[in-house]
Amino acid sequence: MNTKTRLVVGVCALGLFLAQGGTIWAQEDSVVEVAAETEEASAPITAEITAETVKFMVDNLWIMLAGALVFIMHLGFATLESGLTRPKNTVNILFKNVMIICIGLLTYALIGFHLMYPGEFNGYFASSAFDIFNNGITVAPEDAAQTANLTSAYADYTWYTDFFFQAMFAATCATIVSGAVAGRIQLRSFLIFATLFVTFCYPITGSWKWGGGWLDQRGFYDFAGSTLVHSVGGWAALVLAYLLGARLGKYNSDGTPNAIPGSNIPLVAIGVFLLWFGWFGFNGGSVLSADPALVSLVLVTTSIAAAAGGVAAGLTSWFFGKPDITMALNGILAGLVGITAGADQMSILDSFWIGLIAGVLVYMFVIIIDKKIDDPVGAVSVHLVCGIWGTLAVGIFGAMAGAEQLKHQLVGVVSIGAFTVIFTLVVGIILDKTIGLRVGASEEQAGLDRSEMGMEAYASDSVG
Amino acid sequence: MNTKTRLVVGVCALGLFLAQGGTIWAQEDSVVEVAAETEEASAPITAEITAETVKFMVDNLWIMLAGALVFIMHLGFATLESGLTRPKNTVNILFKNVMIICIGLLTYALIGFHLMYPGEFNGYFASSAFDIFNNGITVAPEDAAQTANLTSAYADYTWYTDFFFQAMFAATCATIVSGAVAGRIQLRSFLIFATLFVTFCYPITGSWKWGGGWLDQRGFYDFAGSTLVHSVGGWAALVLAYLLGARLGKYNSDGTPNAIPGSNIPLVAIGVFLLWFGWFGFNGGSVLSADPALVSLVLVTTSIAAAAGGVAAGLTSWFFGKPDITMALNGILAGLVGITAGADQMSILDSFWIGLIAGVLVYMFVIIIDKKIDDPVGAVSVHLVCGIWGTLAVGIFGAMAGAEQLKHQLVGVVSIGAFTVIFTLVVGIILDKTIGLRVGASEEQAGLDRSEMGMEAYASDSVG
Amino acid sequence: MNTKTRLVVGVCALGLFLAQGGTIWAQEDSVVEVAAETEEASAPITAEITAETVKFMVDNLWIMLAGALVFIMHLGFATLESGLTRPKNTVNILFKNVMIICIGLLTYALIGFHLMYPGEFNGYFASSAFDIFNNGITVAPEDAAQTANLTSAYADYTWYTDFFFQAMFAATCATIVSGAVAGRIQLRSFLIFATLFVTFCYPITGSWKWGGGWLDQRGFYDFAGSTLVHSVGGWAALVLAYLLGARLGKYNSDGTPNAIPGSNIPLVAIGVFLLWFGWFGFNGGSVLSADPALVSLVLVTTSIAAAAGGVAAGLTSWFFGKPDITMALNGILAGLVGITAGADQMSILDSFWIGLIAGVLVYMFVIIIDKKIDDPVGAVSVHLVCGIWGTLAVGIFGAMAGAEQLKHQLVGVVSIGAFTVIFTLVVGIILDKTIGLRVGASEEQAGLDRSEMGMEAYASDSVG
Amino acid sequence: MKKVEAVVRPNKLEDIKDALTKQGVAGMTVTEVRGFGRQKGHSETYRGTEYTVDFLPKVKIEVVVSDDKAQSVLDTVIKTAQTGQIGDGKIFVADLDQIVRIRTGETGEEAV
Amino acid sequence: MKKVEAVVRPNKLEDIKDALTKQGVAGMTVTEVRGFGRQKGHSETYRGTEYTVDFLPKVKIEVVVSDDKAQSVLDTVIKTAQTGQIGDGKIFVADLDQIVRIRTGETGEEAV
Amino acid sequence: MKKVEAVVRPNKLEDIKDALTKQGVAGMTVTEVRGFGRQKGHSETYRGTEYTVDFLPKVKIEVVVSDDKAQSVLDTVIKTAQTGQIGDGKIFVADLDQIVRIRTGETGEEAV
Ligand SMILES: Nc1ncnc2c1ncn2[C@@H]1O[C@H](COP(=O)(O)OP(=O)(O)O)[C@@H](O)[C@H]1O
Ligand SMILES: Nc1ncnc2c1ncn2[C@@H]1O[C@H](COP(=O)(O)OP(=O)(O)O)[C@@H](O)[C@H]1O
Ligand SMILES: Nc1ncnc2c1ncn2[C@@H]1O[C@H](COP(=O)(O)OP(=O)(O)O)[C@@H](O)[C@H]1O
Repeated sequence: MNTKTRLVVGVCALGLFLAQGGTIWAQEDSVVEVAAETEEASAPITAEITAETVKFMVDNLWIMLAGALVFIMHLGFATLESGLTRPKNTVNILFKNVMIICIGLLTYALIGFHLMYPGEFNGYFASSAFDIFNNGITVAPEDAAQTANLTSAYADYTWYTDFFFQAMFAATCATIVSGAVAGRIQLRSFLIFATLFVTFCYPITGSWKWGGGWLDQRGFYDFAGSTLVHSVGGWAALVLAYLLGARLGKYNSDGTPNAIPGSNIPLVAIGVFLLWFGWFGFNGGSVLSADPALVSLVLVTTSIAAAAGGVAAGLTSWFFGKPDITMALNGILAGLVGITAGADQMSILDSFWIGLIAGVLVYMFVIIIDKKIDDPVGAVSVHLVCGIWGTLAVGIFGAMAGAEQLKHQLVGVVSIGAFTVIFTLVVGIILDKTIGLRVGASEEQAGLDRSEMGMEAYASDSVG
Repeated sequence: MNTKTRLVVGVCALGLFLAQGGTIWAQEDSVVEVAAETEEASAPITAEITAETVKFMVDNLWIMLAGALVFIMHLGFATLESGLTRPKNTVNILFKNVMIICIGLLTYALIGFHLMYPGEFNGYFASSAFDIFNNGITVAPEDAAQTANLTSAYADYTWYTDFFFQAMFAATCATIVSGAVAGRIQLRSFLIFATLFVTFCYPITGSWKWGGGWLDQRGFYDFAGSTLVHSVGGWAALVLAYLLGARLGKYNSDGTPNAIPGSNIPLVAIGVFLLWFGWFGFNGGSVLSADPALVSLVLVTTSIAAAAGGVAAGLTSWFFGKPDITMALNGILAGLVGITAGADQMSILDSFWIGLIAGVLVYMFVIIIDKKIDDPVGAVSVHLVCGIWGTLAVGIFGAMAGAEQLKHQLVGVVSIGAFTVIFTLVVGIILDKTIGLRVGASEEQAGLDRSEMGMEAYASDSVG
Repeated sequence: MNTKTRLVVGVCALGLFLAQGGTIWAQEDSVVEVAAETEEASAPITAEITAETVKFMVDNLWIMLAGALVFIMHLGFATLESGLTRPKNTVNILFKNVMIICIGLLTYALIGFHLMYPGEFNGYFASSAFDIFNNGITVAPEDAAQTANLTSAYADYTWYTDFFFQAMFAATCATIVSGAVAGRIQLRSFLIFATLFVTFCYPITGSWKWGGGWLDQRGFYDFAGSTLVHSVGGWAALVLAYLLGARLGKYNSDGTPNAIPGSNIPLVAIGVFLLWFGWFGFNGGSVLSADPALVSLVLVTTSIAAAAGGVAAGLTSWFFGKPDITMALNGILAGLVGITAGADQMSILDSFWIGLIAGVLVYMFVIIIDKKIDDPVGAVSVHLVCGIWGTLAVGIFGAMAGAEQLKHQLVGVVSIGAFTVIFTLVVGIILDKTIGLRVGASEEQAGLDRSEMGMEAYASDSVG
Repeated sequence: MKKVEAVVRPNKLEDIKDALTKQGVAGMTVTEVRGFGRQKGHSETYRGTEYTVDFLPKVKIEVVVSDDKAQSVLDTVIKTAQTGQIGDGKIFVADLDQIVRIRTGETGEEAV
Repeated sequence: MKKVEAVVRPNKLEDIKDALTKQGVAGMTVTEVRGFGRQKGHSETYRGTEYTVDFLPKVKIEVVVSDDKAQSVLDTVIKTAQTGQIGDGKIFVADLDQIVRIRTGETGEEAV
Repeated sequence: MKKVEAVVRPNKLEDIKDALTKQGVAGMTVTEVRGFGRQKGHSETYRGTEYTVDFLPKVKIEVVVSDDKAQSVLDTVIKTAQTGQIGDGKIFVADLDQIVRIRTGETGEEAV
């Protein structure tokens, strides 16, 4: 307790000190700051209510809600992954998912958002992007220019809304990885990787397109992130799963794979339904306004692709044996990932085909990949394979279809893939050589919940 | 793998072929199409922002959100039903719920929506309703007239939003059935039935009222579907459960019922809370605009009825024994179903009484029905009994109360019930005579998860 | 069945009688009522659509959605608490959570809302507040003045929306208590306590600030309820847990505590994610309008504090042993409770520190409190300790920081705490002396699910 | 005293319990187990990968009875659990040295 | 060697384990079981339908000890598990032919 | 006939099953149990409070074989389950009076 007390007192003191510093420092321009935050920012709206200011309110409301929907995807990933892995690793995988969203939000506020969006990386390290102690976590509107960030002068939404939506997005990217490496990665190595990934890798490749960078200028199109979010997460999942090797017992001595059934199928279903629900915000919010025609089109293409993917994967698995619910659920995710790149460019029939093909692809690739790489939740098949498929589909189906566009899409897929693979390889190998990537064999056999977490996911009443 | 590869290649080729066809064909009027979808449709809004266009945005936003809320009801049904049935049938029931929403969305896009809403069925098969390859899944705005479908000229929401909301609604109807037939129906028979049900039965009876058909003209009132959705689902549940017969072991040789306790009560609670949450969209969205007075009244009547139903069923079960959480939860659903027909017509006190009576009714009918018909989740008591109660309540309580209205309500209940019963009987008997409705006794005893799905819902670490 | 039939007939008859009475009585001014509810209330909006009316729609829409989000927090509490307690008490705790929201909504409509908001309690029992049969559950707009309650003349939202949002809030307060007393309190005693608590205690202290009472006038600030909701719930949790004593087996004869691990960690994670999700409505809705700058600021401060709390508690537990997911999850809640009092007053950096300190505090206090008081879910540490911390933080961090404000905050914390403690003590002791607070030892050992509920949470297939 | 241990199909438990109770058996203990015998497991597909489910769920019923009653218990279990299909299960009978009723401390036949 | 098998109330497990460990018992195996004896199940209502819960949750503790220690283990279990209420449970003692410690391959008394 | 009861590490189950099947063992019954022996539990922290996990998860494999095969079954289990670390488990062998195949009613060696 002594150490603990000291720790707590220390942290509190530090906080108070900084806060006082902050308060004092804020005193200087507190008139501006407080006003900006509470009165004046909203002043223009209450002062004169015009159709424009109200439209700004509606657009902003939708993007905030979309951010909340994307947030709930993190719960979807958490339950999906813990349902598809064994009970002895459940607490571990939940902990990873919980930490990723927390860490992701903080580092995205500190660095990622600045790196990605004002497109600072495109300006090659312009100073302000890394002036993290002033612009960093604070993100407060300190002067008149920044106060404007809270009005429609900034966009169809406020600067804060922008951060809220984008930060929720960013963290999903890292969460994709956690399922593929379940059951054998060291917790600390994973958390370090995920932090670096969401802080640097995702914002850098993201800035190439959404930050207005070179891919954007070349004509690459990725509406809501089939490539920028999903295949980026998928590549990292593939590389890390490869570096780690398979779970013990996954492959027989002759190289044939064993099935390691998921521990809780209702959790898997809960996860996929929540992901679909969240995807309404993921894709619908990517319209970046509440434009009725576009957002409603996007919600319909998203749903039809998900439905087609689910039906395709479910029926395909049935055709080749028994109806496999985990395949049907992966098929829904496949359809969602597939439509993401062009959700605003497709007719309903296009989105049906994109989802259908994604559902078949995910069925095939889950089986193919399982022969060599141990990916317990099918993250590579869902996010990488269908992420690529969806990105290319923008050149094949819908309003932008054409050979030229297909080439742009390919360039995007390859360049972003290459960067991500290299980033993951470098960080992964460094971690492996230093603190190690993988837990010991006996820890793995006992289960990470026992060895790393010291807790069981499902305790019974009677037996301690 | 060879067959698999061929299948996949085939599907992809087909998709690409159709897509190319589609693209080429779209080329002709691509100027119109693309423009309609991305630029021009939103053009009128960005061109001149008036209070009217912004009101359209708000209304449309609310209906889109309501659609998303109705979507999450499918997760609610999935967890509710898998919690109330035995663990050996959990994967099976989850698969059914997952497939229904997927299939439902697709067939509703193909046929159901056209059949129900433009009221084509009322026009007795006007050609365009079945011109499914042009108007069908495509639903793209191909000409000027249809571009208007994306503006307020169509309604307070876009054509796509309309589809999104109504399609989510339609699928709930089929999901109601799956709980009542749990544990003994063949998967394929159920899926065929559900597909036909959501494609034909629901849209046809639905068009009588919401498509502006004969019941609507007579004065029948059903705000959000106590009859059109819930009792339709409930009738089908009753008839199919009757055709199937009870689960083995449900009744003793002397005809007395045995209790077959649910396997996972937390899942049941999750299900009911999510259904209540989704019902805010189900009833609130049925206002079909974001009208502050009406939508907020509806949210309050909905909540009060749910609360009264929960308290009534919970206390009643306590009064006759021990407090039964599954009854309390069914009572909440009973209150929700009961208020649905008149949620916009009731005072708060009315909604309290409607919910309270629904809660007592559901307690009584769960017990009564259980004596003869095996309905594991109480679908008939909740959706049929309280659906009828709620529909009649419009003639007894609230703004429309009166003998005349009560008569209209009765006509609606009976006519829609009769159609649904006949539809279900015909399809059910045909299925029974052909591929069979029910699984074999040994499959049933082993559990559908083992026999039909080849997967366990809850796998443990150690024993294969 | 005879008694049952009689009961049901009785209830129905009573309902019909009252309804008829209501209808007849409503007949007199039905022109006003129906009109108010369906046509005229929305008439001003459809009549002339101005930017003002549309702004009213947006604001109202957001508060309605925020109410729905707060509603889902009840599911969060239900799963959190059932995951952290033993399987033999799961049904019991779910029943409590289900009943609280139902009862809470009804009594809040009957009494609480009137007591708290028009600030009637501040007017010391002005007659109308307790004229519950006219103003009570009915809450119908009976005359012109009340019809105005459905327009922007009332607020930025309708009277119904106000009730919807505030009622969802109120019930959370009682739910906080249920976790702390899990596993040993009599169901009926708990329900009586919770009903009185949500009907009287919460609205009375609430009216001191949000009803415009004396604390409000003195300058006490509590944006969304760190004190008014969370510490009020936390004090009641502390007092009741103290009155009840610990669960059998919690403490050894030498007074050292034993760990009683939670039964279902995925449910705990689901609960916390849903609570965070709901908190977007809890804090974001407390802006009481859809003001883009303020609401988006609040969503960001809320998220950053949650993330900081989760990281702080997670890492602290890791530092002192193994990474404890229940601590990380409690840390997220701690951050959320902490930021609630000043979510609209803080910069992002402030909210980071508030969350961080809350996370460390919750870690420390869970351990300290566990030495003496048995609080299975950490409700006291999360809601009381961090509720106080968050309230004081308004005087330390952010736009209002200052010694004067800190004093106001202290006065609020102490006065509201004192009232709540006395209320809980009095009601608790009376219950203890009359019907008893605690179940018998053998009931407790068998588990409340067996002894009080007669149902198991997780039934298996084979063994009855 | 004998301990009769029967491994049977889970869905036969109710019937066996009823039959034994009717015949005066005063107690039994039931465990959920998994096993295989002649009835081998079967091959399943999980996410496209075949695997064999070697063990099928069974229920183990343990009944302790006095020596003279052992045979009738055996007969009852056989009669009730038999379907004629493989997978019906097995019965093992073993001798017990001693048996104690904890509540009273009675031992031997008294304690059954 | 003897195998002492005690079926007891779940909440007595901790105490029994502590008592036996103190007395030098080197190992034990615990299984969650359900059972009935004099303590019959009780009737419950699920969704309005009555049913009998025949089997109550118990814990089966298996302890293998050398012949001479069997009685003292018996006594300890009886003392610790007894509440005097029906449902206290039962103890069965059987003889073992052989016992092996897998790690070392030791057999007999050595292996206990 | 002998009943060979082995309490082993859960992750050894597959291997033991394969080895025994290869050797012609016709059936077995598996139960999830918890236990301790030389391998004591370890202390954990739950929400800051230390507690000891006394029992570790094990798997109990019961194999009934004719007397002559008992030793070879024993040997196979030892060979397959041994890692040399404490926690490898134990094997208990007991004599059976009788054994019945329910499906056919066969008894004795026939029924194994
Ligand atoms: N030799 C054995 N040793 C232990 N348990 C056995 C043995 N044989 C069968 N069992 C148990 O009995 C159950 C039923 O076996 P079953 O397939 O009916 O056997 P058979 O038809 O060979 O008699 C098995 O699942 C297993 O649990
Ligand atoms: N004859 C028996 N055979 C097998 N198990 C028994 C027998 N009698 C009792 N048990 C087990 O012991 C447990 C406790 O029995 P209890 O009701 O205390 O028995 P009694 O009071 O008859 O001694 C039962 O739940 C059951 O698991
Ligand atoms: N004396 C015993 N009685 C019953 N079970 C035992 C006994 N000793 C060991 N076991 C069982 O064997 C398992 C493995 O024991 P282990 O620690 O390997 O024993 P040791 O090293 O002492 O031989 C234990 O978890 C327990 O289930």
